Amino acid sequence: MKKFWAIITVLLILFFLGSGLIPDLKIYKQNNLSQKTGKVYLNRTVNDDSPFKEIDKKLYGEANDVENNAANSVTSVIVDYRALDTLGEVTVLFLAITGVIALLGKSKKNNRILFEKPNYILNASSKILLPLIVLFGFYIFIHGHITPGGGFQGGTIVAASVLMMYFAQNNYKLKNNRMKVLESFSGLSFLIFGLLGIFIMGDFLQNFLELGIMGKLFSGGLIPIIYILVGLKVSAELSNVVYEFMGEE
Amino acid sequence: MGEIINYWTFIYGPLAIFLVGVYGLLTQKNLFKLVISINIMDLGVNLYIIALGYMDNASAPIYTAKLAVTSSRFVDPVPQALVLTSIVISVAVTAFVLALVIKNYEKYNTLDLIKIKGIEND
Amino acid sequence: MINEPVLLIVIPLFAGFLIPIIYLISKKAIKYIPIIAVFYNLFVLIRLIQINSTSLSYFTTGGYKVPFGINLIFNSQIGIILFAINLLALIALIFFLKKEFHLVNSFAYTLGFIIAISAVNGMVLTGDLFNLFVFMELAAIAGYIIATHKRGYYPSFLYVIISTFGSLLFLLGTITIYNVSGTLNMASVSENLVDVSPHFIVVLSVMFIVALSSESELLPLNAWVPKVYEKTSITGSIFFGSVLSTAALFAVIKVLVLVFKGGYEYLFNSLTIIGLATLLIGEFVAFKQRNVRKIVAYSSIAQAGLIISAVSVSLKNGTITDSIFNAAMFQLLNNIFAKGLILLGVGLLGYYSFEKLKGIAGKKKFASILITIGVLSIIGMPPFAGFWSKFFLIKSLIANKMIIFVAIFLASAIFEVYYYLRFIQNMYYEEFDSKIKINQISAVSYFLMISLSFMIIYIGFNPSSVMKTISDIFTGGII
Amino acid sequence: MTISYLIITAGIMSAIIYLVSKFNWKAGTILQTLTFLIIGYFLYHNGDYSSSQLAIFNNISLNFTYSYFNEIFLYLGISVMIIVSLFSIDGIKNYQYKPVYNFLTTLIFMSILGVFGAADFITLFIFWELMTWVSFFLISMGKKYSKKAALLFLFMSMIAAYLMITGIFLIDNAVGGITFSNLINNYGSISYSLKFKILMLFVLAGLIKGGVYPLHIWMRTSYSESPDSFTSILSGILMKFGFYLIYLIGLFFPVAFILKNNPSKLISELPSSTFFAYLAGISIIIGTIAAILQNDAKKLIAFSSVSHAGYILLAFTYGTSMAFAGGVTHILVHALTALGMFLSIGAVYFRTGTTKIDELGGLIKNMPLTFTTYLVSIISLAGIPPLFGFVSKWMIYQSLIINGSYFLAFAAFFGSIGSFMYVFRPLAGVFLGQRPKKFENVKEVPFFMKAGMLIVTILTVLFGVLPGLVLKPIISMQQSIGIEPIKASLYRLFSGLTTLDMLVVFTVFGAGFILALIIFLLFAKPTRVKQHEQYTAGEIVPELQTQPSIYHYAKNYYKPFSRIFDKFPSMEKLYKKGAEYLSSSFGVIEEFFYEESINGYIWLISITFLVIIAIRWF
Repeated sequence: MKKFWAIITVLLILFFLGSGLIPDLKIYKQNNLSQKTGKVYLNRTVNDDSPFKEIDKKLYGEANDVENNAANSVTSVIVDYRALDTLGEVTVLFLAITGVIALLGKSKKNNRILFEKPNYILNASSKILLPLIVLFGFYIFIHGHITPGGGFQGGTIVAASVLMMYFAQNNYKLKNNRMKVLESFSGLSFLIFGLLGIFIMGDFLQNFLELGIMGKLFSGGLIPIIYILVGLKVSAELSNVVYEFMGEE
Repeated sequence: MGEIINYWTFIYGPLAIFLVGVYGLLTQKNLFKLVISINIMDLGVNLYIIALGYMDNASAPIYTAKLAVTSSRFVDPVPQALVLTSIVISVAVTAFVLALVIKNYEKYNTLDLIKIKGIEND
Repeated sequence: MINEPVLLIVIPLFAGFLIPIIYLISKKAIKYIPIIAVFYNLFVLIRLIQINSTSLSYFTTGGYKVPFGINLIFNSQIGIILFAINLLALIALIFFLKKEFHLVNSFAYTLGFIIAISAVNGMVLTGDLFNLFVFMELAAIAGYIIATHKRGYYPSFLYVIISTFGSLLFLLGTITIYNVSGTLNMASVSENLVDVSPHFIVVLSVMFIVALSSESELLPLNAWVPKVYEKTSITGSIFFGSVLSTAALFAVIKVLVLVFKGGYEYLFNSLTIIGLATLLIGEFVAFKQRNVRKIVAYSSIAQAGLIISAVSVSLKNGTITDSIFNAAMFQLLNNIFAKGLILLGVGLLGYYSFEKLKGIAGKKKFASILITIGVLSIIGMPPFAGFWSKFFLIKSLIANKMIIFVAIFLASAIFEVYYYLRFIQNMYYEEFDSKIKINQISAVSYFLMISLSFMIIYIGFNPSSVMKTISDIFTGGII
Repeated sequence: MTISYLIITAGIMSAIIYLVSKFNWKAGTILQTLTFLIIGYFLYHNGDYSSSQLAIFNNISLNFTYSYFNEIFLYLGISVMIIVSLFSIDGIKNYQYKPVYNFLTTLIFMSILGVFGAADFITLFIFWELMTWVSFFLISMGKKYSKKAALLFLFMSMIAAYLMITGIFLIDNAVGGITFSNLINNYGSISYSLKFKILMLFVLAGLIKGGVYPLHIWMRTSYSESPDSFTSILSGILMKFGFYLIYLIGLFFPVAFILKNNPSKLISELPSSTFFAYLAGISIIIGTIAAILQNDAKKLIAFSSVSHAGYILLAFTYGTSMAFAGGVTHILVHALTALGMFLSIGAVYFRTGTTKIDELGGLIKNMPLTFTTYLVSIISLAGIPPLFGFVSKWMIYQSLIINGSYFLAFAAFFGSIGSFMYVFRPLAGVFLGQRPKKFENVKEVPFFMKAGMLIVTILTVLFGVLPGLVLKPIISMQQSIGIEPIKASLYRLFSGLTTLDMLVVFTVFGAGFILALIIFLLFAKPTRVKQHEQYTAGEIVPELQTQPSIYHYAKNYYKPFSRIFDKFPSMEKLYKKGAEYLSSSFGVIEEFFYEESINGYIWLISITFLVIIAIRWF
């Protein structure tokens, strides 16, 4: 009976939510960018006088006078325009991992969950795959500003390699202290670059490097550096998560 | 007809997923299932964010050599950036709450909500 | 010297990232980092308050113009409230390092605490909806860590579920607002949110009401509060009672003022009703309690309800009714000190149930007197700070003809006075049970309590100066 | 020295007195008495009316005044505090928290100065609140059940305070300021309905504090359980705060303007005044009946206070110039007599450790001065000539008779007759009759307690003979606000009907008393009656009862009378039932909102969500 009422309630909420929102959400074809922040971010016209104007200059491969020229606009939003969010985000992850360690860390005695006879092929190939996967992860986050991907994605891939190692080899164990140092180090560097922005340019996390040309690896000023740091941090953090949950009493 | 289908897919779909999570929270008594419900809600919200950023005939907001310049060819990058943050936060919360579930199990030897509440109130 | 409010967020974060490295070198040395960081924060704040005027100013990050980049809002009044919050955080921190450091997983707890301070500052400062979400989550996770201390796993789990539910709704609302108004900046949202249907506004408002009620301890989502308060450590209770709840309330008020100020009457009416319901129910339930922590928890809920309803009443007409709003902010400020003092004092005595606190004043006279000052302030007795905030609130409400509001407020205040003084009476006039072990209270702890009660008495004798400094938080600025 | 300085002095002295008392409590109490005396002297010394400000707050200054309308109350407060403090030099010997007691009573003194000396409502409110929480701590120091009594006191006082603050801000809104003078000047601009609201709020607050019938519930326990010397302050002054408030509002609110046009009406401009007059009548009757039924001497006096609160309220609502003066006089009368009664009962408690009438008896031989004080006080309270109480009751009766109101006149006379019944019982039960064995060696109280009681006795007699001493400031007050003043000289009072010459009355009664004394000494032959011979008088012998107290003749003294009222609905029980119901419903609320499982909370949230949307939607 309770379930029936739950279904009714949920459906009612769905009705009210949906029909309240839909007429105003202008989705699909009507969804236009003309007055949205997203358009300004795409045009890189934030600091212009009239930021919503339609621009016609060519950016890719030429631009070097716009305010940030990461070819990947999503990256430019994450790491530059809304970089404070990203700082908070990596800290959330960092803190959550700390909490997990605090909860689980004491109860186990340096053991880990063992699996029954890992497959031989997996076992053997994992050692070959590990550097490749890590390399791929690094590639993802180093190229975050010009191709799809970035620090979080790359970090996850690196952490996935750790997970793979845990599945493939029963005697594998992550050296989590090193990971912690890496985590802290990259977090600190993130902040130091941010503070350098204040010292040099006057605003927190403001770019003070050369912007380069859009589409080149060395472009976008601080963006690739910070994304690399984020990537390192995320890979360290997620590896630590794997380590903690693989621990056993 | 096409419009209606799009409403269903773009708004009602994610909201329905979100509300499946709510349904789980309303009815489930198992701590782990509650966590799963929260995760389903996360999924719904993330889909909703992405759906709202969608535009017809537009591509991923990445400048490449091949595409012409005008920004109206790209989808809105902001929801995509936000969804990344949202995902990361939900991962963090999930990790923490799962650890909490483990500790709850260690302490009370059960995952049943009612039983835990009973022990807690004694 | 850099005078950027963003330092208030960055410095504690820096300390937080530094802690794991230091921890590997020396486990004891991490004690000193947070204190240095918070001291530095207070120092920065003093300078910021001196430099900034009373008008609201925006501080950009990343060098991007206001509605587009993430911005922080600051003026000297917000500085005062932040100062109080950071002061309480410092007190909790000093107490923690002195007394509870060795009892807990010191690493996670210290880290959680220092990052929580950063998050709390961020919540108060930020002028961006999504950024607020991030900081709220950060503070919430720090809160989870602090709440799990003393093996309170179930309350913590409850807190996580409820808080996550709230923040998901908040996210849903935020992204909807972005889709409609095209921006995430709180101030410009209200300008762009014009041609939408009334149903849309209702759905959006309800989303925000429910979402914000978890952090601000409002009714449908505040069930975690008493459970968490009860099960956490002394430091944790001060953190939740004085630091996090204040910052969350302020953040909620900021959202209401900046985003919804354009006369969403239905939203504010519903919020007023919910706030008053929270007030009444909080006081009623607190009336039944015989455990000081729970009493403070429920009374904290009630106070949150009062402040939110007063603020929403003041915003109802589309503009801010200054007098009510300022009185509510004064109440918020007073609660920080009074609640902190009570929680710290009772924590130092070491017991929470009425049974065990019986007659303890005979043994711990000075501490009991200080607790009494806190209690007398929170129930609004002259000549302490709380009297004036209640006074101004009633005055301004009656001046705006909110007689029913005043009636509900005063009716609940009678209950509040009753149960708080019952607790005091229990401390002074009952027989002390000689089996109970009396805790030693160190000079540092006394110093912390004395400084808090000094603040209360100072405000009690100087109400208008404080009122003047914290008034006009959101007016007279760009908005 | 203006009042603001006196208040600061009192505040500083409270700390010094606390420290001295910590060192030696007796020295502290003596210092307290001296402080009160000196402050009183300074107030008297600068006899001119003056106003002053205390600007420790930046732009909220506290205004004080020493003026025609409050001087009599100020002196009343100060003298009561001096007497009680004098009494306390020996009287607080058995108390547990002596230094704190001295500290808090000094704060009470400060709040009395503040309330009576206030020139604006905010100042009055601040010191009123100060008085509330300080009294709370003082009452809690008392006997076994004092904690509950203090909480009840607090609860009712907070209701009164909050009613008052609401009224104060309504005035602030209406006339743009909270000083008394501002109110007088702008009274005309307030609309009728607002006037009514404000008046109701203030009068209700005053009634709670003054202990008028349905709102009196805090008095019984607070009086009986609080420390004895504080009970005297409580009934002597603090209860009078309520009537001071009604007096003020009667004075400033309608009076100043109505009286000029229509001298016979005070509060009666508003329809509520009839209601309050009848309330006062009910209060007199119920207070009297309840007092008759009490066994504890302090509770008995508490209920007598309820009935006398009725008299004061009656006088104020009734409205003539004479009644108004009578009301103010009755405040003073009741302050003095209640002081005398509580001090003497306190003295008995000091020596015997009980105030239960049926445990005591025959103390007249051991404590003659205490007996005299009590006797004089009850004679005055019952309104028997030639003492002070007669004067005020005479004034009230005169105005009742002139205007002809039967129920009220009946109530007033009932109260007078009833008060013979109840005040006689402690007299007979405590001081006369058989003395229990264990109290045979009881001594009279120490010197300072005697001194305190003696002063009260002397004052009661003196004001009875020379009422002009008290009436003179009342007359000048009436003159300055433009009411036609009552006519009185030092010992003569004139009403429209008749003239009262207290000197003659006193002479006649004095002569009669001496005559009776002579007859008693010459012809009376006292016989000793054994206890078992008297307990059966008119009563069924309870079998198998072996407790000695059962045979005390004060036991079931008014049994036939109390049988009449056995089934009478009790207001206190009603309140108690309401409180229990409320308390259990709070439990249900807690269960519902805070003891659910997670599913329950989500249900709550979903339904809230739905309700808020749905209301707006349809």
